[in-house]
Amino acid sequence: MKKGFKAVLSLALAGAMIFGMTACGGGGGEEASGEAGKVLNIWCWNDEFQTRFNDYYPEVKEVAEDGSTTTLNDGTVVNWIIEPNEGNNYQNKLDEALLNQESAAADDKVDMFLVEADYARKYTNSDSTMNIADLPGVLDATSDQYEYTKEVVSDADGNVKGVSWQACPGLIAYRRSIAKEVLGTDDPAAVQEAVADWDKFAETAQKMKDAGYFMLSGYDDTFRPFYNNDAAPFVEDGKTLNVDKNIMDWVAMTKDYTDKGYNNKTSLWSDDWNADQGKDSKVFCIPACTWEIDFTLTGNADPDGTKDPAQSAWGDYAVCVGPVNWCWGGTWLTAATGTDNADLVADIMTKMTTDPEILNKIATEKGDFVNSKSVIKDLAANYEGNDFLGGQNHYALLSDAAEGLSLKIASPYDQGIIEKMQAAMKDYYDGTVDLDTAKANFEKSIKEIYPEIETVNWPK
Amino acid sequence: MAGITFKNVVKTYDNGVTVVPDLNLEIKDKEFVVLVGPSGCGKSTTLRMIAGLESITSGELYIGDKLMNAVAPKNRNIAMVFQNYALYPHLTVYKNMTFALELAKVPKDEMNRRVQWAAEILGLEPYLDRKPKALSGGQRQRVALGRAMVREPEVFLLDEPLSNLDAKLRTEMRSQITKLHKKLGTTFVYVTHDQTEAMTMGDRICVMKDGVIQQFDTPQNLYDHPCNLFVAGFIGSPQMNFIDAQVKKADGGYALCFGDVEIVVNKPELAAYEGKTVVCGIRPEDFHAEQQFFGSGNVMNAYIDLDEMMGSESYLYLEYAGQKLIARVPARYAKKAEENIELAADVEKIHLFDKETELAI
Amino acid sequence: MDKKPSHARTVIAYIVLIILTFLCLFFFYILLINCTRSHAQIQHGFSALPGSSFAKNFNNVIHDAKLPVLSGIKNSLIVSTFCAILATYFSALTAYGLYAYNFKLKKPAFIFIMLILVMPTQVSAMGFINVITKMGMLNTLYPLILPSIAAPAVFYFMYSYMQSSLPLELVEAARVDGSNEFMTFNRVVLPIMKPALAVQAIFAFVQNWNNYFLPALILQDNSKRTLPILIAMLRSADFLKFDMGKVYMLITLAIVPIIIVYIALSKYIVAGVALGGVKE
Amino acid sequence: MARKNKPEVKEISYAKWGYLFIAPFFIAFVVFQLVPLAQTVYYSFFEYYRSGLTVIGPTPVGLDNYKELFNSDFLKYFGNTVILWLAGFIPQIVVSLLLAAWFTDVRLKIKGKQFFKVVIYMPNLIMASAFAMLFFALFSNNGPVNATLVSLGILDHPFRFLSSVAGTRGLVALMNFLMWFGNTTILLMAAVMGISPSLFEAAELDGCSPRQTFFRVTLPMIRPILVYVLITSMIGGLQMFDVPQILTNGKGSPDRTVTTLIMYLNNHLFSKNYGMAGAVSVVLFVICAILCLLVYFNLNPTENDRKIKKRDRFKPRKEALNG
Repeated sequence: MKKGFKAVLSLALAGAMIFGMTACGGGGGEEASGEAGKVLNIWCWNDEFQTRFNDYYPEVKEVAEDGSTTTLNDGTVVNWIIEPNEGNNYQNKLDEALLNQESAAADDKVDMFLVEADYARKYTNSDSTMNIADLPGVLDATSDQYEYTKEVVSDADGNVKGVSWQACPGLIAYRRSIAKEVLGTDDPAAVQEAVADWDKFAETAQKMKDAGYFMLSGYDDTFRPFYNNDAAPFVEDGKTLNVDKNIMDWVAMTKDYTDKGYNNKTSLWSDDWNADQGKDSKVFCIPACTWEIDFTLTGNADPDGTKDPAQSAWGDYAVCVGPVNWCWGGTWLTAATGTDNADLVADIMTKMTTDPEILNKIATEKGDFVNSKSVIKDLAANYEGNDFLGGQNHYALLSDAAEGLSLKIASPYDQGIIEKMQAAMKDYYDGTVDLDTAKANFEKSIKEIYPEIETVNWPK
Repeated sequence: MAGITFKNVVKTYDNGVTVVPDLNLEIKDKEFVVLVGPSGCGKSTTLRMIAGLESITSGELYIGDKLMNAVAPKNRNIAMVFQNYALYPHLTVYKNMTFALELAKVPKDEMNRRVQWAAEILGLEPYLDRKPKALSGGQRQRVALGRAMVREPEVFLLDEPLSNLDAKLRTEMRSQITKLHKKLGTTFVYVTHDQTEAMTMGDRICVMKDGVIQQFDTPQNLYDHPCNLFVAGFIGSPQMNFIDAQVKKADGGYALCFGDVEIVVNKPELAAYEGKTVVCGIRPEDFHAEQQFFGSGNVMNAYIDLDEMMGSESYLYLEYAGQKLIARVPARYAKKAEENIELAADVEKIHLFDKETELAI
Repeated sequence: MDKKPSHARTVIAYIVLIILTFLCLFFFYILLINCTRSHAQIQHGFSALPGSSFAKNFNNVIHDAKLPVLSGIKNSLIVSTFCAILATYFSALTAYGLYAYNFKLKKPAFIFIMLILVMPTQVSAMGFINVITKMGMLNTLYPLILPSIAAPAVFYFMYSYMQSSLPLELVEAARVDGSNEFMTFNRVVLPIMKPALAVQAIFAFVQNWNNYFLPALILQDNSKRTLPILIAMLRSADFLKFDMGKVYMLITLAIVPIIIVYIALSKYIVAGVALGGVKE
Repeated sequence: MARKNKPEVKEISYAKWGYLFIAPFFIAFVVFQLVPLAQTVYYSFFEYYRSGLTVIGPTPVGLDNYKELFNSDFLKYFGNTVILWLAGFIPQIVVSLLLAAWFTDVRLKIKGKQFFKVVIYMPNLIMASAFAMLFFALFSNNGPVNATLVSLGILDHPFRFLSSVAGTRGLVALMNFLMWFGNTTILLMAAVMGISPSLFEAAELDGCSPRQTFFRVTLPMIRPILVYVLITSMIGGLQMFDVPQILTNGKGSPDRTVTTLIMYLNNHLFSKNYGMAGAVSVVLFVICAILCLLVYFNLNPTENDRKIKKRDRFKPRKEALNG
């Protein structure tokens, strides 16, 4: 009886398994349906590069209706894999894919993936990204690009591992109508005068408050200008995290601004932060870098795309450099090691980040600050002005500023660190906790997200 | 004084069904009245109206001399024993019996005294610390009784309390309850569908049908002088035989003729029925095989369909003149099935009923 | 009986009931209203009247590659349906095994199941991910379906239902009639268990339709994701930016199918829940 | 089984079918829960996580993970979980008992019972993540709820629900309450209806007011169901994740006062820190076991039937007897 019973038992198990497998065979789902041609998998965290690629890359034949794939003239299907950035989600999913890059089937391999400044170093220092030098004809085409955009994606021994089509100098975008009402003029030079340094910035903020306006929308708006001018990266040895004095200045200033009612107590990307860029918002200005103008500001200022100053804040914005030089983010294209379409990747890189004619179109139509000195010089001279910014030629303002930019302070962990710093400090600004508790909360969340970081040092 | 009086009481349920059309009933103090009748005859509803568990659609109910219509059950000084005992399963026997007293804020030692008194009468001392589910049916029934007793109510209401017990226990409990009534001296209102319980326990019995009182009288009167066909058929087991008989004038009264039997009875009232048929009621025990009962014309020779030997006597299921009859005969006269037997009806014990009105003549 | 106090209690009862009904329905009312309004309208503020951009929002959501709603619904349906089937069938089978047969390990087996009944499944999540990765099932729907064969809560319901409504004589009668054990189970026991099976199938379906914790850890790429994950992705900043109309629309798509099924079957479901209450 | 010496008595034993029928359940349990649980416990004694693209291999570190766990805020998160559970559970039980009493009280004759039952049960079916997302959208600083409150003049400026500790916790508790009170009400109603009506009549005859009947008869009678609801709700409470996770997008903000145990576990799992995740899981496992045994034994009525409580015992006092 014993032996027979075991056989029956294993039969039942097998039965259960098979029953389970066949039953949801359908669950497997089939791979992206591409015709015979190769498949190009591009990983990114939003559709910024995707829109520019679909609009300006010459080889594009047609774009799928739901925007998930783009088909090129030679039949290759570009498969866009989009994962949100927040909470390291993009990085975790990307790491998962890169880790089993070898075992993945040809069409599943990651071919190209985008990185942001905050975690560029994590990938450029690893061997998951190819040397741009190995890609035919790409490196020398980047001679005209701004130095800082190459510096941040070079690995320890100087090989450039990524290219970007844009540089992102930071600036202050302000409401012309409010400037006229409070400062008497909306001329960028005069407004720059009023915000030339942080003291003047505070004076103007007080004026705004007296006039019933907020100087800023959220707590995190002024983070980047401070962070970008830190003395050193957050983490250098992979074990200790040094919080720069600059960051604590930002904390002190923001707490002061909150208590004085200079800001509207919102958080970056929250829906009331977006609403503060709308037509009837009481917020005077928002520190924004060039990609933000097209990607966030335009969308929020004119949600229904009317392009009509009467119905929206279209044309009511203008820009000036602001108290300090800073830059934020930017998107770098990197080629994944082991990609099966290396030359196509190379061609995309050269065209999208160095072809002057494409870059010019991106700059004029999308308002990006493109990563080509010559194109920028030409725009600074004779660009008739950005309609959204009420006809202002912001390129003239920024062309020399871009030369001095630097991202040497970037570290592989910045995405997580900045996010956790902002979250922890929010409770402090709200008055829910005191500074020490906020610091302690920051350290706890760092321990969860980056186990390898053991100690966190705060400036005296 | 805890008599109970119903004056033109009507009970109609929400769905419009009138269960008790127009009840007029008077129960004297300390009396043991039994409400009996087929199921759905309104006897339980009547009891529940006394308890206050059913609202009275119209008419007046008095306990003692107080109008009770709007009085809450707890203020009517009555106690009730439910058919399924309704003991609190989560409380011990002791707590079950003191539950009402605690609510009535009876002092502790008074409570103990009453429980001890009731436990002694009902023989429940060994079980006071047990939970109901650890008791037998009989014991549970006695706890239900005890719970009612300790409240020393003016009126004791019992809703078919014996129906869940086995036959032997039922006979034993019948006598216990009757003894209890004598001991407590309170008014008892007892509902049952079992006519033997009614006959043995009640001082007076109220036979009900469709909410209407058929007859309210002592057991003996009900047995001997049923006022209508229904009461006659209901009281007595096995049931009375009903035979359609022709009424003919005969010397010394009127003759009831059925089959080849002619029984002469001198009942002047029969004058009105001459030539018509009347229902003639004869109880099984009133058929006799003894010779002294054999008069002229009242002997019938019936065929025995089936005989049920009960020990001291036997029930004979007869067929005579196309009608089915039952006779109860002492064992020594009994005969086997498929034989014939000569029987004579005891003339004094014959009941006569009008065929249309079903009333006694 | 004294009429006055119970009248007052009825009034209080109705007031409380109305407040609770308001609490239960108010949020869905706003949801349904806002999913018909455009982003700008929503930002302006609350309005009790529906807007006109239901179709626009619906299109936006359907055609948004980042939020593959249709594949989300498909995946959720597959997982929930198969979980419901496996959970109810195998729980009934196990309950029957323990109810109708006695064997040496019967008591320990029952106690063992009662112990795991109270143990939350998240506790073994970490090991679970490792095990299914080694089995090559990461990023597939199988690991969300197969474990529901062992559903202690469903088992407990089936077991107590059997105790109350499956007389063993039936099984013996079937044996006398010559049907083997497995056939008896499928042809005699299951039909009797139909009310319990139906109710538990609905509960298992709803539970898996709403499950977020494990799927979020297991399903990596968009085409495999179930609805709760898509909604959770909505919460992260990148999506909120532009269109609250889309947000409300997606939530509606996630909730409305279950509500429709519920309203259609509400009598059975409510009775089913009540069934659970009369176990003792 | 020891070989019996006398010849094998050929009686039909169905035992093997019993084993066969319960086999799939136990196999699925072993494969999908027991082995993973064993692995979880095993890895909890290792430092094993992935930092970016490099995997820091499993190196045994003994109890370091547990040490680190206890000087982290684990107890605070346990506190959060219990607070969030109780804040939702207590109103749930109170309201459910109230509704069950009212619905089953024949005196009150509440009309439209079926409608109310259908409505109050509906939130239970809603996806927790969708509910949380809906609440996030509704209770955001310039969301509809604030707009309504301000326009009705109840508030002069929008109340920042998600920035206040009480606000966020209140929302989580409200959601849990709404999602579960319908289910509990229906369960309790069924239990109350299971009590034989003559008990209520007996209680009424004994002089109980509706309130006394509820506390002295109804409540004790439905105790088994109350124990069942308490245990299942406690398990649900310990597993609370979807609602707080999505409402605060995993941050448990403000000040991590809404971070529950499973959220803490999820943070470690998400950043692939298997060592710490293992440790958290094991401690959670132990807590669950203790709580369940605690509740199971001292609240389950059938167990303590035999030892009748002291004050119930009847004391026959000789002198009180006067026959």
